Amino acid sequence: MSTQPATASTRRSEPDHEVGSFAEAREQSREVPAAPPEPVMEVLKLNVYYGGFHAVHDVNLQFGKNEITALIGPSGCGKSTVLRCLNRMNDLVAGARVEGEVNYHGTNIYAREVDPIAVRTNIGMVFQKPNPFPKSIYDNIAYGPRVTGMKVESMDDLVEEALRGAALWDEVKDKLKQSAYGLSGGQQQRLCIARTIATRPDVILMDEPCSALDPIATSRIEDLMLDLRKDYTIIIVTHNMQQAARVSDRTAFFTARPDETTGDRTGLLVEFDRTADLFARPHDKRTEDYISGRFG
Amino acid sequence: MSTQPATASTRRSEPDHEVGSFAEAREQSREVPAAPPEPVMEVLKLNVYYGGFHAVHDVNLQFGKNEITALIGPSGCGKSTVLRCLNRMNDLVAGARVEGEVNYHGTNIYAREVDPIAVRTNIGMVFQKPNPFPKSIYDNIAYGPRVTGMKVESMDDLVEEALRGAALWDEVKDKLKQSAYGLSGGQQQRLCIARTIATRPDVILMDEPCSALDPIATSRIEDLMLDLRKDYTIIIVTHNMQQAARVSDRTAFFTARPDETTGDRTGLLVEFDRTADLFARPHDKRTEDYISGRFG
Amino acid sequence: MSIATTTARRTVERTEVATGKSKERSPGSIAFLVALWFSLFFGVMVLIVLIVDTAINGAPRFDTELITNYASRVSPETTGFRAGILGTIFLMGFTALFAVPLGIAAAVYLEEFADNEKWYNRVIEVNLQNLAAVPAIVYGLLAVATMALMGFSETGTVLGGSLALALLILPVVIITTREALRSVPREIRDGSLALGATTWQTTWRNTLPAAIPGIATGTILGLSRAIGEAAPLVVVGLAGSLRFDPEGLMSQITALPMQIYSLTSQSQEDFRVAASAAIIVLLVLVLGLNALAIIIRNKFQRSW
Amino acid sequence: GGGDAGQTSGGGGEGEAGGASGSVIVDGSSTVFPMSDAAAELLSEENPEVQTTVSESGTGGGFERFCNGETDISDASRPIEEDEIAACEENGIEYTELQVATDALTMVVNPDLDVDCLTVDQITALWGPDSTATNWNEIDPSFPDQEIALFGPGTDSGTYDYMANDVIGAESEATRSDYEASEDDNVIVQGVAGTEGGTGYFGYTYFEENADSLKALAIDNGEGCVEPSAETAQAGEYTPLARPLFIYVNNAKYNDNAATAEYVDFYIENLADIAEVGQFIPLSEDLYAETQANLEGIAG
Amino acid sequence: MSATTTAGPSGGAGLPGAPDLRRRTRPAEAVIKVVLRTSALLSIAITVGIVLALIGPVIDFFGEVTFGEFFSTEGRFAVIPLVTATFMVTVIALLVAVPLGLGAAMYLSEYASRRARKFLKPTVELLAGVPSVVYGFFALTFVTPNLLQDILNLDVGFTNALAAGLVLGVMIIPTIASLAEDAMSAVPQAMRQGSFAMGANRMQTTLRVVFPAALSGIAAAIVLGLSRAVGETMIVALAAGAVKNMSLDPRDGMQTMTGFIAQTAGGENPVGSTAYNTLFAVGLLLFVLTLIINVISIALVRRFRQAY
Ligand SMILES: Nc1ncnc2c1ncn2[C@@H]1O[C@H](COP(=O)(O)OP(=O)(O)OP(=O)(O)O)[C@@H](O)[C@H]1O
Ligand SMILES: Nc1ncnc2c1ncn2[C@@H]1O[C@H](COP(=O)(O)OP(=O)(O)OP(=O)(O)O)[C@@H](O)[C@H]1O
Ligand SMILES: [Mg+2]
Ligand SMILES: [Mg+2]
Ligand SMILES: O=P([O-])([O-])[O-]
Repeated sequence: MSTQPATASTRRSEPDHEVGSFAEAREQSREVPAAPPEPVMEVLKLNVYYGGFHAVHDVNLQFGKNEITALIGPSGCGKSTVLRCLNRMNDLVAGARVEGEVNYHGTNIYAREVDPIAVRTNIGMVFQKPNPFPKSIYDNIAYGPRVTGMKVESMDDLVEEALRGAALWDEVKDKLKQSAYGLSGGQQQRLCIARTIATRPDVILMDEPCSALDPIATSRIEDLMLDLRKDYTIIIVTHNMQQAARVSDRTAFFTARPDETTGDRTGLLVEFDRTADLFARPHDKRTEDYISGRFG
Repeated sequence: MSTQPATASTRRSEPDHEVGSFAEAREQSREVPAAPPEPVMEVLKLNVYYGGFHAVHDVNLQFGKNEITALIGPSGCGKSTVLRCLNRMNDLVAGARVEGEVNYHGTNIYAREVDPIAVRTNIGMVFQKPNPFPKSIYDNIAYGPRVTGMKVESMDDLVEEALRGAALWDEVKDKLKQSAYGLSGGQQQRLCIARTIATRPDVILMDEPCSALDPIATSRIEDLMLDLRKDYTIIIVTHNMQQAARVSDRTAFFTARPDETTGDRTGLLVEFDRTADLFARPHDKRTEDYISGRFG
Repeated sequence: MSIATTTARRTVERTEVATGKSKERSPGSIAFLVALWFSLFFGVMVLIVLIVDTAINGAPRFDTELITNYASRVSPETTGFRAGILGTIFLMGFTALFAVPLGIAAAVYLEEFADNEKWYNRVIEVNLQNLAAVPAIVYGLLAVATMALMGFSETGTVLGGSLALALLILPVVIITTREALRSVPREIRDGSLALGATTWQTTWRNTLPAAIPGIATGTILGLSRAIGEAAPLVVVGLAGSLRFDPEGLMSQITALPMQIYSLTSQSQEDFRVAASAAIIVLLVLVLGLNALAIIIRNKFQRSW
Repeated sequence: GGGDAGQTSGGGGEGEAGGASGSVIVDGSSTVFPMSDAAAELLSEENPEVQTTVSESGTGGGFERFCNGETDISDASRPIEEDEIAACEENGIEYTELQVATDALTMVVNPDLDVDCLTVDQITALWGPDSTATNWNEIDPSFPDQEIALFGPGTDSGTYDYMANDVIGAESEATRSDYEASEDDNVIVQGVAGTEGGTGYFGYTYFEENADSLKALAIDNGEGCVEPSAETAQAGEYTPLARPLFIYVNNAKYNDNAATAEYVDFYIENLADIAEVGQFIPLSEDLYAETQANLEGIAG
Repeated sequence: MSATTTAGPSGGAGLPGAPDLRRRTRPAEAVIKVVLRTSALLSIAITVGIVLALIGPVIDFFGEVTFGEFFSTEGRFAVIPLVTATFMVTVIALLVAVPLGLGAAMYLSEYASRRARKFLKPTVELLAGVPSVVYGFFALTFVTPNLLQDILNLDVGFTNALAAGLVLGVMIIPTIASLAEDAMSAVPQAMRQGSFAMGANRMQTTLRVVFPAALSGIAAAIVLGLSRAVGETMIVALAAGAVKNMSLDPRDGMQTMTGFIAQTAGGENPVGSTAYNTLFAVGLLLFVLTLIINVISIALVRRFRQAY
């Protein structure tokens, strides 16, 4: 660990070879195979445009079953954009246009005959800011099963199961009929996770699920993710590299490159690897700069 | 650099002693004395309330002349709140109430006979999002001198001087009469800095001045800060620890502690030290956790 | 930390995604959408029927005499609305002159200076919302009382009419101006104040100029409400008939909606035709003002 | 129409014939309004320098302003009343009453209804404040078995007052109130024409215009049924439904303001034409001579 | 880069490091502030003025007429028939305007693209700009004879509450639509995304998430529409009729409070007479009624404002 001084004018020209300083935070709980196993989802030559703006360029990715994949990169590099393409949430953004394929169990979810609503029932999503509905805790959980017309034997059981799954049952079991807004931020976020798993999805997407939470709530959600991995395939966007290191099996690093003519900053995938490898031995200079805190 | 696996359930009980991994990013350009020299500003037992909410508790700080002081800490810990107290911008927030003293060259700026407008002329501020006025570049710079009734020999010279001071002159000298909104984000932010120095302040406050900018723009602003330090006392809030490590002489680490009865998360100062020391040898466990990326 | 107990979870029952049909196009959804379309276009349909019906009735009188002639009782087939149109234009001018500066000043105070925590400022706020819903005719009564208080015995003047209309639209102007001011981002104000500008300097040099499109839109919409009002003008005693052009604040005038109102109770068919044609003129004025407001709003709308 | 607006000048009798300029303010009866308005219009064609404002606040409202000195001329569909005279006296307003036309109320029925003539008592039985009649045969057994549908002007019109006070003469100065009321005579025309047992009342000339869709009733005031017509009204035979219409002229304004004088002179000079435009029955020669004499009296 | 000349405080005292922070007087600003505050207080003056303008004649009125006579169902000064008529017409108007206004609001806020909304919303708002004289004329000459009598074959009077209420309803559609749209647009996008991400379609999202979340704003929109309907004059004066009628049959003509005011103001009663003063008594009652309605609506919004 070197702390030797360098002058401001020269520091940028001195390459820093001690990259991967985060890798120490990485604690692996299991062996991760070299390639994603039984890829549940696969992204092929994905390009996204917002109106005339080219936001994401030629992304290829595979997401392995029961793995946690983290998408990292500086602000505006298109992480959220890519994530939203995975369950067609981008359909709802005016002017957004998607090219390329996103295969889910072999079906391109952008194919004509695919119902985006059915896609979203299978591929759930948790957002950056907890966004419970202005309803009771119970109704928040029951919402998904109700709107999707899921056949449910006992809604009460389903609600309990979902809340247990999100490690929230004990905290809220006595106030199920109260407004979800009475919960703390961390509880609200776990409620949103519970709400998502209540519809029994296959894949869960999470866009910076902890960035609005305090350290304790964050660590609970991280624990929960590791637990949910047993049943679900999880894809998470995070700004916090340590978080990626702590929870994910694989990490994809994105960055944004300004277009030479238009100046648009288009996001692209720089490197995709097992998390341990990416942090310890980045192959790309940009990855190295980013994880060593040179920018971002 | 250890990458040995640890199970999820045990990792939190293993203290990680390899803190200060950021310190390597720290490049000192000069020797920093143990105590702030000729403190330009001094905060004494500062408490801030928003209505009934206790936002900041008992903060004491000194800001040394021609030094850069960074305020860091997780979201909501009151960094911006403290910063806004330093030039009485909090006066403008409905319901905000300040207790304690903020001395500027020995005068408490919260004293009765002090004119908050005079305070702001001496203590300038740069905001998170570049906020140029919807006017021409020239008029943006000339705005401050005009409203404060500064006696100016040649406004053109003053504008040029300020733009040169913010390292923007060469880029905009041919389009001074054009709207400031035509500039890129980074240029807009430097314009805001130029606008601030045009009124010849003594202290410049910056609230996450780079968080909306890309890496290249960020590095230009960082260079500019190091340059401005020659003439100004600078206080900067940043989320980016590497940035604090790169530019600041001293760092104050804040965190938020939930009140036992109300649950309000009140911000407090945990540690204030020379930047090199704070990152290399934090005295407090919370600082250590934060800078090692355990949360935030 | 309690970890989920449902680890023995059954395997996921995937629903087929490539169903070929979309839940967004289920019969219920489509029926709902159709209902919404109907709601949206019902009013517009009524407006079209109204305009077409009136235009057909008034078609024989779409000539220049309609606007250049004074009202005629002797020859109903060439009666015109010159006095009413000019009167309405005068009324609008003075109404704007009274209401706009006052309204902007009040809005600036409430938005930029007043401490919204103070009870009296809240009273003003609630009161404004109330005034916006007070029946127009009541403003006529108020204007009569105000005129008497100011010592004007002459009724039926531009002053009385525009006073009533100004009082009527003042709350609208204040409320829309406040909205326009509010939409100027906080950061712009902060930027100015942080440079040592006073609140007034910030308002005058930054906030107000930035809010001009919104203020203009609100004012025009207020005027377009005032332009069609007949009830308060009846109360302030505007004349039913005169045949000379207004000259100033104390001129006797009549107004277009009043002429229309009085013609609707005439027996001769020619008068009813003229009334229909005059309604089209009035609608053109109203639609013109609204179109102007939309153009201003869309042209100058800023995305901060 | 058209013409330049003249400048307002308060007074000065600078020649009677067409040369005057200034403003004239007329208010009062909405019944007389069409005549005064027509006079203003015809005058403005000859002399646009005279700016006449004609309003229709109603006879009572007009006298209120007139006796306050706010107006120069007040239109009236009835003679001035005691309290109004007192008000004028109190303010020192001297005035002259000029009859300008004759108005005849006409009672109309649906043309299909087999009723042709009503006595004054029958009118009261039909419209009186205490009437509860709902079928024509309650008015007179010889009338058809047909439900009555009443249409009439609202309580604020002079026409209503005329019916209530002068025809029915009720203490309460009111008619029955369970009828379809409208200030718009068209409403009454269409109501009566469209309803089998429909009946209503309004001015004679208004009936003339709609004679093809309505039937006018003759009135029997003890001397046999009298059809409404210009002749019977002028001759005073069509009672009590015919009434005089007036304008009241402020003497001082007439003498001091050339514009007022010109307006009134013009009005009376062209009275027959104006009455025609206003759809009233012109004065008989005798009555016209009387009006001219009264006019000459003002200047004296 | 040299900026040494810009160093140092700008204080007037000249002592480096001890700038002059003393409070300054800014007379121009003080004057401006007084002017601005006076303008704001004008709104209070207007309210007080309205009350004063109404109260004098009302006192005279109640010197002649007893409260009982005023608040009775029959007689020359009875106000209750006017109130029931106002109620009738308003209810009909709301029956038209609430579903259509909310439907339009839902479309604009949840279905229309930004561009479409930019054009559709002002189009709907146009309906509020059509002068009420025009609407009244339309009700009288088209809705009653052509729509109600010919097409729907209803046995309605020439003037009737139904036509007036229907047209009045059309007139307040934009008030309700526009405010309800604002309320629904203010529901955070995150709420919708949450719903869509659960597999809900747009209708479900609109009805089950956005609508309940915006309920307080929607309620306020309806209440404001209500007070517009209560206060509207010319439509009812022309189309509802000019005769006091306690009937609850919408096919009958009936006179509303505003209709009465318009008729009395334009009528024959001498100023100052008891009959004329009824105008002010009814006007004050109307003012108080709208005041109550608005206070309720404001309280409603305050109380139930969703803190998302
Ligand atoms: N709805 C939209 N319309 C237009 N441009 C958009 C939209 N959403 C995102 N963008 C742009 O697309 C680019 C990628 O955005 P995205 O939100 O995916 O970035 P991100 O990597 O998630 O950033 P962050 O870390 O800040 O969340 C950015 O330049 C952004 O401005
Ligand atoms: N205007 C305000 N009214 C009420 N509460 C406020 C206001 N501004 C800030 N707060 C609260 O005060 C606390 C401190 O806020 P502050 O903005 O100072 O935090 P911060 O450290 O700057 O956070 P961030 O890193 O997110 O900018 C937070 O809990 C915040 O919710
Ligand atoms: Mg994102
Ligand atoms: Mg902050
Ligand atoms: O206006 P009136 O003739 O009915 O008094």
